[in-house]
Amino acid sequence: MQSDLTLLEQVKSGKIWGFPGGIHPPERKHLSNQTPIAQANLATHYYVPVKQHSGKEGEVLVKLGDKVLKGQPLTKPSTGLSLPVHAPTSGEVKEIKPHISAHASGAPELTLIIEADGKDDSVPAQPFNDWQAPETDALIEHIKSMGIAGLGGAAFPTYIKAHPAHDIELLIINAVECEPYITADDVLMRYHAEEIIEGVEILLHTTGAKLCLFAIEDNKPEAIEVIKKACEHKNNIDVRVVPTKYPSGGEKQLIQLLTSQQVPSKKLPIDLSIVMQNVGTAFAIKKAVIDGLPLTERVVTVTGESITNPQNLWTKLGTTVEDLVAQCGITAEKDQRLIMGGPMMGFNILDSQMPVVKATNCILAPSKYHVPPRGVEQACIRCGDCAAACPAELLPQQLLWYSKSQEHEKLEEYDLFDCIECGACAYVCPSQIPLVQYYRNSKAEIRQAEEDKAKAEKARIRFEQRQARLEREKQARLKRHQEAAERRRQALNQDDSAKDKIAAALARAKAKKQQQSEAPKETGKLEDTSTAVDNSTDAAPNQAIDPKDKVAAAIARAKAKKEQKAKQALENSKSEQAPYAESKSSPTHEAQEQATDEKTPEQIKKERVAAAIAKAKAKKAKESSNENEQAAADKSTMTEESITDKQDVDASESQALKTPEQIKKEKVAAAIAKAKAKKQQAKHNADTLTEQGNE
Amino acid sequence: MKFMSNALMSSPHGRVRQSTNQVMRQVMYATAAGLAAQLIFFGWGVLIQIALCVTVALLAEALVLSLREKPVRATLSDGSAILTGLLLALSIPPLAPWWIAVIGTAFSIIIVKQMYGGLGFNLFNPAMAGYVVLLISFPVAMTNWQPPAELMAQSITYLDAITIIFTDFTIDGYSMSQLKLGVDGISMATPLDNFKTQLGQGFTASEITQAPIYNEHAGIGWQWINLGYLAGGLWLLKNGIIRWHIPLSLLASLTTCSFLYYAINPDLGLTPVAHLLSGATMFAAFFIATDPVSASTTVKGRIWFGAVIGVLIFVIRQWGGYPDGVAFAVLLANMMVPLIDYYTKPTAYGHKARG
Amino acid sequence: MSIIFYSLLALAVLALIFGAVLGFASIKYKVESDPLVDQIDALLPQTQCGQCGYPGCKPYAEAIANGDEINKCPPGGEATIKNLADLMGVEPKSLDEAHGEEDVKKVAYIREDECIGCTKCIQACPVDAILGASKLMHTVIVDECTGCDLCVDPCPVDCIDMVPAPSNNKYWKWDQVLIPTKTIN
Amino acid sequence: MTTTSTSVDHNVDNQDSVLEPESVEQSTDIVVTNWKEISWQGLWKNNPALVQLLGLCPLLAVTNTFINALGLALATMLVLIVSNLTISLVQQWVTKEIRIPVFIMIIASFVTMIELLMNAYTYGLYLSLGIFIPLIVTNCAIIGRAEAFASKNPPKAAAFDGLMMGLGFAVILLLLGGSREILGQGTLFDGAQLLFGDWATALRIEIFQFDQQFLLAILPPGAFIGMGFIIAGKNYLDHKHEQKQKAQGEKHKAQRARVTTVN
Repeated sequence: MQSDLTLLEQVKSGKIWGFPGGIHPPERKHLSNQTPIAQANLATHYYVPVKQHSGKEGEVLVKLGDKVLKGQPLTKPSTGLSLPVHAPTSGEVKEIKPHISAHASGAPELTLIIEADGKDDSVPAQPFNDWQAPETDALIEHIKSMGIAGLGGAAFPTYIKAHPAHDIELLIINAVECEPYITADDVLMRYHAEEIIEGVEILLHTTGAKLCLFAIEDNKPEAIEVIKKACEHKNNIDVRVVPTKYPSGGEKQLIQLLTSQQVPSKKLPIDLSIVMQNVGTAFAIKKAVIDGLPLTERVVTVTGESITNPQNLWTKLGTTVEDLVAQCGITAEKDQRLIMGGPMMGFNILDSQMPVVKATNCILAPSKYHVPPRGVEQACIRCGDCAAACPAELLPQQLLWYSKSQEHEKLEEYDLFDCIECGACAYVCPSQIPLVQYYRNSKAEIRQAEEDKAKAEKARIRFEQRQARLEREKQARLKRHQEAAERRRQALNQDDSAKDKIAAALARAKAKKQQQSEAPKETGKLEDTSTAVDNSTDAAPNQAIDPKDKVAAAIARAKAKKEQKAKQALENSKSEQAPYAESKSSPTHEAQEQATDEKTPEQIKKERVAAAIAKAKAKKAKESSNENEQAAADKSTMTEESITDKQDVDASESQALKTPEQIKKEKVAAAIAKAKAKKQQAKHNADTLTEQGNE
Repeated sequence: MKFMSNALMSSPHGRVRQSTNQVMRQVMYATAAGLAAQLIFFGWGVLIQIALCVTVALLAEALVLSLREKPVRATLSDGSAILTGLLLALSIPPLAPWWIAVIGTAFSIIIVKQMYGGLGFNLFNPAMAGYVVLLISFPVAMTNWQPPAELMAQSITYLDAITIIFTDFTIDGYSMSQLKLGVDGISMATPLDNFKTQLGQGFTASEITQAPIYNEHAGIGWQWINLGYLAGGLWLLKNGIIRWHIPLSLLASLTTCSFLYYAINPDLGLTPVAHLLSGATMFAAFFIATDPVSASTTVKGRIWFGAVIGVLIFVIRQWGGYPDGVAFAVLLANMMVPLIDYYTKPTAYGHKARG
Repeated sequence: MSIIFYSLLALAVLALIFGAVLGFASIKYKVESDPLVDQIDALLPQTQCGQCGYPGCKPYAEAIANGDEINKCPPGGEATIKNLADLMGVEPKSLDEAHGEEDVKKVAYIREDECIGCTKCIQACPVDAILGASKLMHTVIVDECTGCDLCVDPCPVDCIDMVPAPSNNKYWKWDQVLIPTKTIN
Repeated sequence: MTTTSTSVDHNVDNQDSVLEPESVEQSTDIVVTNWKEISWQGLWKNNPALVQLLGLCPLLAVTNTFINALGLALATMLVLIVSNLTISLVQQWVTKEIRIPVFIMIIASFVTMIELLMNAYTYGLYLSLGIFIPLIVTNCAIIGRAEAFASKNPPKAAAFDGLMMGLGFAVILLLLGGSREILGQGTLFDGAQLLFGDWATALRIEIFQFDQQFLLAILPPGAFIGMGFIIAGKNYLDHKHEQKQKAQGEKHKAQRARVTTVN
């Protein structure tokens, strides 16, 4: 801090410091602040998103078809930053499904759809009577359970800010409402000043702040008057009138205006012992604590030149934009825009079924004349108007340059993340460049890149650890094999007859091999397989116990069949056959190896599955080979094939141990094979079609 | 109820109604006063040069844009090429041969502007870079300013202007060097040129300014031209098209330098007023140095940028090889812009009270 | 003659001195920088997909350090090529199509009903992102999956799909591509 | 790296700043001289003036006439060839730490010789090139080739590389010198007698006559601009060639490696 004065002393001088940049867009507030706050009509359906605040959504408490009463909690907060949502009216839970969210992307989020019964019955109010008690934990828990979130726009859960971990000196009530058109806070102050001040007192109590500054922009004289009157005798609430300039309602800008201090980059106001609440939040807190009503409705400004009766409405959360706009009337011009929020920071409503949530302060339907849409983007002429307008003293044109060239390091060097996306730069840009859009894009990209990098690092570590583990396992296996070999050698030394047997078996195998090598080359493949089969049968008597033997036989049969098909395929289409033959060899090989390895029941099962797989694959191969011939193959052929498949499966089952699981698995395999065949067929048909088309 | 939901579009939804085209157009309008003064003192040649330069600028821009496969019509309509042509035309001698205008403008547009990437990407002020190319390539033609109309032995009609630009001779067969002879039969140069030459021959400032091309403040004609551009510049300032930083710091630094020098060496230097009202001072301060693309973009940077130009103008006028130093000063300052911008980056919100 | 001799001598002595100084400097001021391979490896996406033709990212990093092209990594795409080009001081190139095309980020998804529990995909996964045991259904740990699709081929029943990685509003981008307008009643 | 040509390619592409010593040794092991590739590298693909942008100082300074350019080109080429050859011959005795001083020493000796030769036989040219002859020592193209190629390749290849790089450099010098001379003075081969003797005066061609010389072309900025255009032209041709290849070449599919084994 530059001066020796403490924060409070500095603030008490009553000075308004100002902030750099800022703009003065036409205010157009008179459109909607002429009438008192009306009540929105009771709609037939309410769309209550589970998540209406920043943080985590709560857990849904109700089921489909449940009857709910107004104010009944629909979710309960989960761990972390979380708030409940409450039923806006009485009725029945019709649906729980993703629905368009009140977010710029409109990405669907889980939403409870409540059909109103028209009675609007409430659960009994639960006022918190002794809020002035020195112990505030229960009070804060109450505020949390009432679902209060910041109503200014960010919808940060209020209970966090109401019970700050630091010593708070200053509470700032933000009633600046600097966005053009919006008057929700303005009218709320005009008609509910006393209640707001009660809410402020509760906040003063929970935060322990010594002073409250109530900041209002000087374009709301009526509100200033009533608020001043309401806190006449409160010596710890000071009303500060700030000059009208956008974005003086931004949290950081308002702090700079009122205290001359800047919230350090990447820190929060709380680090300056300041906490800021929106005026609407103060009102909601009063309602929650003194009247015992959860946050189920808020003031929403429905305005714009295209709205027939622009006004402020008490709107139940979950009301659709469509219902609200219908109540106020709309004369749509060509390409009418509907904006949720103000013209500077709001977002286009992509679907009028978008619900009103806790952060929604305005539905705007402006005319093209008053809020001119952006034209075609032109080249940046570096006029510097944007830099002059930027309240954060950034250099938007440099940011744009680096944003376009995706130089992320430069962007961070130029403090992209201190951009508050207020839109002042894009507003003044004569080249009509959507600067904020570029920045948002770049911010997302940088975050994504950081995440990717972290993920890559994690993947690298996992990969390396896996490699290390495999290496370890390999070493262990080698060691085991060596030991086993050692043991066998010792055993053989002791038993000569066994040695002879082995020698005999080897000789037999050799003879067979020789025979095969003499065989004609065309049948080479087939012969190879038979070798494999022979080998396995040869090896089996020495080492395998009975069921194993059978399995091996089954595998061998499957393999032989497959080879046959492969051969057939070779004749038809060499190119297609090759990869299959290769890929097939590995599973069977595996099965063989396992057959000669340790002998657990699981192992056996595995082998059986492998056999099934082999079969499935063989089928695949056959189908691919048949493709050329069976150009017009229809479903009946398919069925035939699958029947034979089934028989095959049964056959192999009869050979193997028949556990129910096994059968099931194999059936699945068969089914899959069938499905695949169908797929292939479909593809083939498509191919033929295109061919015909080409002709 | 039926309405169109608009496309996904980032906030803000409104904008100011001032577009780049309007900015360019207003700058052009603002040259009117100075242009009128030039017309009065130097005759029709000015208009012919403007017509030539603007035409060539548009053609050159269209050519490069079509080669680069960019939208031709939309880009041409932003007015930046026309403005470049206009500014260059106002800088070159009104009776310079036609190919001067053509080469200069083509260089400005094709090499200085488009080859760097077009509007918004050029490091150098295109008009001034074109001017400098002409000046160093064709020093004779580029310093051939005829004397102001009232001092000329022959008056020049618009037909004379056309023929001398395209054929080097007036209808009556006078050449440029004959035209430069004043009423007294002495060859005339611009005041700044004359001053420099005479100074080199050992005359004192007070002796030199006795010559008929000077009046009590600066050169005949030139002071009105400068006042005209000053007026135009003030109008631009009032309309918020340009900001005060660059012109003010430029003029202030030029005044300071010339005042200091004049105070020490009254015999060797022009008065600050003469500096301000001679040559292209005001034109540079309000129309050239304020070109946003090639100027610094930070507030502090703009002040430095203007000051650097002011000092350089003085230095080149006083000691350099050319009579006026505006174009060189601007180009040198353009080169310094990245450096200036880097060191004058404003501290963003939240980075001040660190620690 | 003696002039030549002396000048040669002077040169030789100078050469010796400077040689000694250089030799000393090269030992004394040796900079142990991060080996180039590691720097390159840090820029690669670590999907271990092998599309570059090397078994894993590290081998490719080694290959790049030894002069291989930098445009063989489809999962990294243009961004990775740009970073590599910056590091290596060369011009960025466009992705070599022979190695595949840049695609949206994907993760593997196992259709669990069809999984037969063969563990082949578990063995194929370079980052141990598939969970399961023999005979039991397998599933992909989405957060760990790098989208390398090495598990797709080995699956005997083709029950693994590569689906676009889940996105959320947090990383939602204001893309310049505009959503077409539609009429709402 | 499979073939020699690629290894050569990589050496130059990376300007060797990024190559680790190990890899350098690796590439020396498998060198089989590919003359065509070396020529292509020197003349076009890795042209010292256009791609490596080395030796710009003399390049831009002396190319105001064709003959000046030719004189410097010949001198540079000679130095390049003999220095490359020498460095290649002594490479095994030069340790890494002191290689640069040794290279410079070698180059300086040859430049001194050339300078003395020019002083003796082409005195006029010697005067008009002035300081730029001794400055050949610091021409990065020469030390660059010594470091990047000659010190890792057999003598024959090194000398040939010197010739080709020198030719590549010369072509650009002549192109630039010729065009600047034509644009600036309207002549070609002006001052040929300085290089070839008096008979060459007749070589001078007057292409057109100016009232006022186009000074920009003769002054150094003209050299920069001209150089820019030549580079742009090369890039344009490369780009076109690449597109053509892309259009013609069938898409090949690279072999994918499996990180993991499934068994």
